Amino acid sequence: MAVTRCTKMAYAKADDMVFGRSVTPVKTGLGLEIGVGYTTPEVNYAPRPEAGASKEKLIKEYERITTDIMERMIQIGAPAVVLETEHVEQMSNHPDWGAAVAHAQKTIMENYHDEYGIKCALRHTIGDIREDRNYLKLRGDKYSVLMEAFEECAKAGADILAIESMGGKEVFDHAILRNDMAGILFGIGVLGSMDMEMIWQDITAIAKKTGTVSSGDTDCAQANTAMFIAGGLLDKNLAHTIAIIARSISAARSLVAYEAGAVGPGKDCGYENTIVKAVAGVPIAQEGKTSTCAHSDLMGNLTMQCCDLWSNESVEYHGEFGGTTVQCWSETLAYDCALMNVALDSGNEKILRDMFAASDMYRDAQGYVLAYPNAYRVGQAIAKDGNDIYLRAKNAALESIKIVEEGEKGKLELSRFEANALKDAKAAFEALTDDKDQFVSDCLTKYKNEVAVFLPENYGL
Amino acid sequence: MAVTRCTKMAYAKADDMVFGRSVTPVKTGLGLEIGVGYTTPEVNYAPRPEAGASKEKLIKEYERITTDIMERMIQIGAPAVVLETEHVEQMSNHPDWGAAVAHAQKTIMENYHDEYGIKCALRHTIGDIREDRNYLKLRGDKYSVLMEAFEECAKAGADILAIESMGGKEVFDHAILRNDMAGILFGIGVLGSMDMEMIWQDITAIAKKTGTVSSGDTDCAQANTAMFIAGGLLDKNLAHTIAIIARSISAARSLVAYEAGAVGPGKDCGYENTIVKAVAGVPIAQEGKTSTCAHSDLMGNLTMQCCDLWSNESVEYHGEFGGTTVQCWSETLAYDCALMNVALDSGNEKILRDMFAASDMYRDAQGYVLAYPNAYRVGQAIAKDGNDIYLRAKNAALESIKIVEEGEKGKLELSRFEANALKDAKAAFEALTDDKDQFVSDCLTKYKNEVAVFLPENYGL
Amino acid sequence: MIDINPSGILVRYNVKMEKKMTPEEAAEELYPKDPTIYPIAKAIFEGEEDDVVEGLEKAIGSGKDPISLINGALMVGMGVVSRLYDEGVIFLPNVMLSADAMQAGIEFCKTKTSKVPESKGKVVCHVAEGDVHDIGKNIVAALLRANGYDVVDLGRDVPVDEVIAAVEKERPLMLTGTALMTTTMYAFKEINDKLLKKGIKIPFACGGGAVNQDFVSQYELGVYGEEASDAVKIADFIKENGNDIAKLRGIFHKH
Amino acid sequence: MIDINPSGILVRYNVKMEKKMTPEEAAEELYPKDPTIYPIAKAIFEGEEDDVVEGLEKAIGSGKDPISLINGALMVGMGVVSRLYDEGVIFLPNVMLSADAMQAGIEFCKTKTSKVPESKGKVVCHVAEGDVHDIGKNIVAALLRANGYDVVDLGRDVPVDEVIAAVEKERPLMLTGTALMTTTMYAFKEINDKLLKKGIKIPFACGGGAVNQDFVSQYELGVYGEEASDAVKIADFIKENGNDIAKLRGIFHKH
Ligand code: B12
Ligand code: B12
Repeated sequence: MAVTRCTKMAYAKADDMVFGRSVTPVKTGLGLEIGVGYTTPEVNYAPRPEAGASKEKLIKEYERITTDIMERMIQIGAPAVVLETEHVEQMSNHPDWGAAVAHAQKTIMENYHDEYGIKCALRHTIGDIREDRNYLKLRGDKYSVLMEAFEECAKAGADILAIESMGGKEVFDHAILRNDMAGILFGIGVLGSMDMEMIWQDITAIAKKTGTVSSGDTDCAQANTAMFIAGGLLDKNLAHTIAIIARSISAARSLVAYEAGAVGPGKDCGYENTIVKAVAGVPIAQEGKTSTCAHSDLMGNLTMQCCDLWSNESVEYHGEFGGTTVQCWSETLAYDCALMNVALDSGNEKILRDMFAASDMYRDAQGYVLAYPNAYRVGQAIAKDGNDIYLRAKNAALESIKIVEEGEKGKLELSRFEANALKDAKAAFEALTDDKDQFVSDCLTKYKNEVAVFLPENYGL
Repeated sequence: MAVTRCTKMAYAKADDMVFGRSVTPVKTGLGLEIGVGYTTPEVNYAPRPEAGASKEKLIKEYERITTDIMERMIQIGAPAVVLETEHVEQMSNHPDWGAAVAHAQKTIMENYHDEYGIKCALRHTIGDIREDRNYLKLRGDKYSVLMEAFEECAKAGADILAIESMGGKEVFDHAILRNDMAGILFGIGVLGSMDMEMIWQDITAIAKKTGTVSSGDTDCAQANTAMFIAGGLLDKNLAHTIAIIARSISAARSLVAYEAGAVGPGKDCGYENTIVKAVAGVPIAQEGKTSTCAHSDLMGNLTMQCCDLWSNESVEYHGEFGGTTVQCWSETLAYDCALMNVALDSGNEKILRDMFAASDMYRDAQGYVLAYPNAYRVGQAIAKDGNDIYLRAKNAALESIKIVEEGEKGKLELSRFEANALKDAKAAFEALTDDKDQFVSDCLTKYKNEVAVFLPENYGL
Repeated sequence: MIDINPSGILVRYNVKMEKKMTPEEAAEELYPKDPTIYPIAKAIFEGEEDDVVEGLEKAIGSGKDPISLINGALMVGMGVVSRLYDEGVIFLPNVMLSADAMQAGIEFCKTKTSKVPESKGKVVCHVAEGDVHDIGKNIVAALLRANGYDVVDLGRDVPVDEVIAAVEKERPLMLTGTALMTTTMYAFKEINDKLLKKGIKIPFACGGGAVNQDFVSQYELGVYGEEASDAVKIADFIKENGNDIAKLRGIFHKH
Repeated sequence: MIDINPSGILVRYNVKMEKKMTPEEAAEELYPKDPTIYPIAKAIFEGEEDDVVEGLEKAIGSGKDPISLINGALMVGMGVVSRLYDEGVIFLPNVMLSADAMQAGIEFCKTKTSKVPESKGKVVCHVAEGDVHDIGKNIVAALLRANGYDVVDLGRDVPVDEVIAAVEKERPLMLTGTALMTTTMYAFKEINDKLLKKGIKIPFACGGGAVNQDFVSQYELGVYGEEASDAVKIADFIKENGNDIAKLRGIFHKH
């Protein structure tokens, strides 16, 4: 597979982007289309702790989860649903486990589809198992198991293949706790992008071979870690202005999947997906106010602005008054989607989109940059130097800084702390070279020294 | 306190009704206003089972719940929140327990209000404890304890007083499982209304005395029971067309609180509240897509159409990935409210309201009748004979039947089963007398005979 | 109001799935052909007490044994009802009315003989102490009765010791418990422990809004049931396969 | 885009609550006045390793004991950092950089003497077996170190037996565990049981995304901590009040 860099925007202007529609929709699973004019709930779940005890127990658990969700969707009249199974480690390390789960789930989904005609698809997100206790092991034996897991799950019934890959994380982890901008850029923008280039060509080949969908990657390992560490308004572990810079850089990284042949839907936890959609035109999953079961963010509505699938990220399977958790959350998602679908059907999608965005764009710097008109601008900064993974990532960082600065002159309030962190970051990025090779060689020296667990051979360096 | 019957509509036309605004707003708690142009999340919760073991444990549990919610609201920047404590039986049977909980919660809320300026209020919903193992005991000793519970909680810090009263339930329970229309009408429309007339004059007097808010009642005991038994689209315990008739009748009943001096906000689980708001102009709480933790309904978005408070109904307190359940659900509610508040701020509230309604008005007969233009019509049918609690309830039933029949000619599909149940119900209601006394006397004879646990003296009959 | 095409927003699966046959047609196919039995079964299905009694009178007049009519006619009619309810052709109120009619029929038969009718087995039902939510329990009891079980209904808000006493006295096939509140369902554990102390090991089927499978799995005798009709299925299973709780859980614990 | 007035939609509580003083001003008020100590404490606060070492060199040159400088200067500077972090004046990266600088300072002092510095106590930290989420643990370890504890960091994905062996060897004040997955946190129970079998009763502070108080309450040694800084508070409490787990739970179990 060749890699074709994105150097142009898929959308002529930001205002053309809406939820439920994408430039290049995707057909998958049992009658489902993504991005053709309606949004669909994507339900995520984690097995109960005890369920990991054996392969049989795990399969049983996923069968229950699957039945519960399908049943509830029928009970409330939802026309479509996607299930996402994020592998627990056993399922990827033993590809036959993952495949058995995919098969069990798909069988149940087929029964519901046959009986009720409900449109549905199954996403399997393979765990990035290329890590041992001390080091990332991105290449070698574990890589083969990883690819085997993709292939076995695809053959067994998974319709949509995804991963949250970890390239660059060892450097990023060190850098993010130290406000080290070069390290953040190197970890996400350079190392992450390089690793993705490798895996996404291979995943796409597997998808082609198995007739499944090569869907995409998110920068969970890095941009989401930053977002989580930044936390809520009163948390004091990381400036939110730094978290949004990491996020903007991650768009340049996550784009690589599509350049290597993936077609979407981009995974839910990629808060960078609006930017990615602007550049690549692929459908995307998003999460926000209906994934509070999994985490808290400051853009609960905003993330709906351009989503094609709408997800709860993850919830542990257990009982509530209203049914099991997967039933409760899938129902809430389905109503959120119904609202968006009404808007699409009645021609009100743009006004609803704008209300989603307005709800959170002043809540903090992250929402401000990710609001679709600003996200579009970050996309432009990336596409402008689309052929240079370093430069485009740096552009993204600088553009996001510029956007926040502009925001501060308007309705976006920043704390003094956030403003200072932004200023320092700006200086750091402006001091960086424009030359990729120079940057990489500087970083190699620096991080081989500072980060004990950083092994350049993971990236063929 | 006198009872002033509603014989006119508070709103000149259905289109005047929106979420976040009511004809007669309510000021309460710490800086909060309800119905003046913004919506506010109302968070509900149930203590963990073990917490009931002692008074101390229970207080501690509610302290934790309160802190968790307030903390999360601050973390995401929510401007306001209401907490609703639905008494567990111990708290109403021992008014000092309820009062101690109210005090503990209010103290925490005051601290947050002082520190951050967050607007907030505390609703206590006293349990209707007027019941022993075999019979309703609506009058007598238990009634005194009930009123004491209201007064003690009000004095101890509760801002908003509510109850879900049970008058008429013994007859209703029998009737609903037998498609007995007269019994449903008698239980909800007559007995329920009579009991409410008594208790709401007394609660209002207590509210006046304590400077708190006499807020309202819902027909949880009857209309919600019907809705729950009716269940989802594939459930087969009760026709949804019958459930909506019970619901429409319940509006005539729940209105009595306001006629007896209550001022709102009507409680969340009153799906009849849109009708009540149309007639009485009071602010209302509602629940729907963000109360899936508590139950499933078929109008997740629709119920937002005219809400002033937006609630999760109830969730057991425990941990999830994203925090404790009360944190997860309060956050989701807060974003829902942010969306509505954006709409209000930008003048888009009517289009958003219409999208909420459109999402579910064809999902089943219940949503169809409760869609605000139709709900308004049911309100008119009630107000027309507002002085006759029987006739107005019967009117409500007949109007709802008419609305569903009209719907069926348009986009509302009914199953043959639902249509038949509707036809039979229509015949039953049309066969009923217009004379209240006649009806009551017929029913007394019938239900004294059929329902062993029905004691007319509960209603002074 | 805005105008939408609901077909893209929602699917009325109930309308889509509705059986072609009307309930009456479906029932007609299931009634026994015997001309003395047929009208009784049909009257049960229609929930017409008077017609049931009338049919029974005629059948007894023509020489049928009152007790045998209970199983041979009333229960057969009820069998039609239960089956069509299970298949989603008819709804609960039909079952309730039929069950009322069947009770009337049984009472009538009893007055016509000194023999004691045999039941499929005894079940003790109750709602947990402190809990007044009893509609679920009422449905459970009605469905059990409709399926030929002898139900001892202790009502709601039943003290633990009263449950134990009833079980000791009645020695039922199984015990059912309903709870809709997290604060009341803990009584089930106590009941379990007290039963075990007394060496009584019968399945304790538990359900109701607050109750979930994880909770019920925590005590030895517990079997979780989601739907009221599961109570009947659990009882039937016990009658046929004995009261092995692990096996029961294997079938009824679906979550 | 539509135009709104955000003030009715949301409140930027962080902006609203921000302390009037800049971090530097706040720190300035807290530095010790002693002119040999002051520059070291300040260099710690600023996270400048070189300045720390330079300050130490000067102080040692002027006759100060290297070991006493650890507690008397480095830890004092770090105390300023910890306090301002607790008060919300500075953020974690500052703490990390200061902690790095302090480590450099301690290493430097050690080269200047043969005496062994005394620590506040030993803590063993680890991430549960099967779990690679280690940022939370890294923060915990950094904050503990910053507060003068001697941290034995076993890393992530640590087999149960390795944890037990480390505890047996190190005999720490407490053990910490981090887990972010429901499937990995069960290792904590195993650790608990194995420690108890060996008669080791030390507090086992547990935290991380998946872990919650209810879970941690299920095993005897467990103490739940929500924030990384709670690990320090738990350790401090143990040092001052002993390792009574019930008491610890009384304070730290907030849910
Ligand atoms: C970042 C992240 C990752 C990164 C981790 C990077 C790293 N070096 O840690 C990467 C990408 C590697 C990753 C991988 C995976 N992840 Co992950 N990940 C997350 C995410 C988004 C944020 C976690 C985080 O860093 N939070 C910020 C840190 C600072 O918080 P923390 O660790 O909780 O620590 C804080 C407190 O808890 C406390 N604390 C921590 N420990 C202790 C100890 C004590 C004693 C005390 C007092 C306090 C304390 O201090 C900290 C600050 O206050 C979470 C989402 C979530 N809701 O948590 C998912 C999440 C944990 N991951 C999840 C999953 C499923 C995975 C994968 C299996 C995904 C996959 N299919 O590949 C793999 C796991 C591989 C493995 N075998 O472990 C799930 C787990 C679900 C489950 N079953 O339980 C989560 C919950 C996401 C979700 N909602 O689905 N993930
Ligand atoms: C109707 C209702 C009432 C009615 C009950 C009428 C009646 N006669 O039962 C009234 C108004 C009296 C009432 C009162 C109260 N209620 Co109430 N009520 C409800 C509601 C809305 C619906 C319950 C219902 O009837 N469902 C329909 C029936 C048919 O379902 P079911 O009983 O679960 O039974 C089905 C299955 O579970 C199964 N089943 C039942 N039992 C068994 C047994 C076996 C063996 C098997 C196999 C199956 C099975 O069969 C049935 C059909 O398939 C629920 C909401 C909810 N989410 O459940 C709240 C709810 C149960 N109530 C609640 C509360 C708090 C109360 C009050 C304390 C309120 C107050 N503050 O006054 C009081 C309780 C007083 C008391 N001491 O008990 C809470 C409980 C929360 C908690 N802590 O656990 C709930 C969950 C509402 C909420 N979300 O907050 N309530």
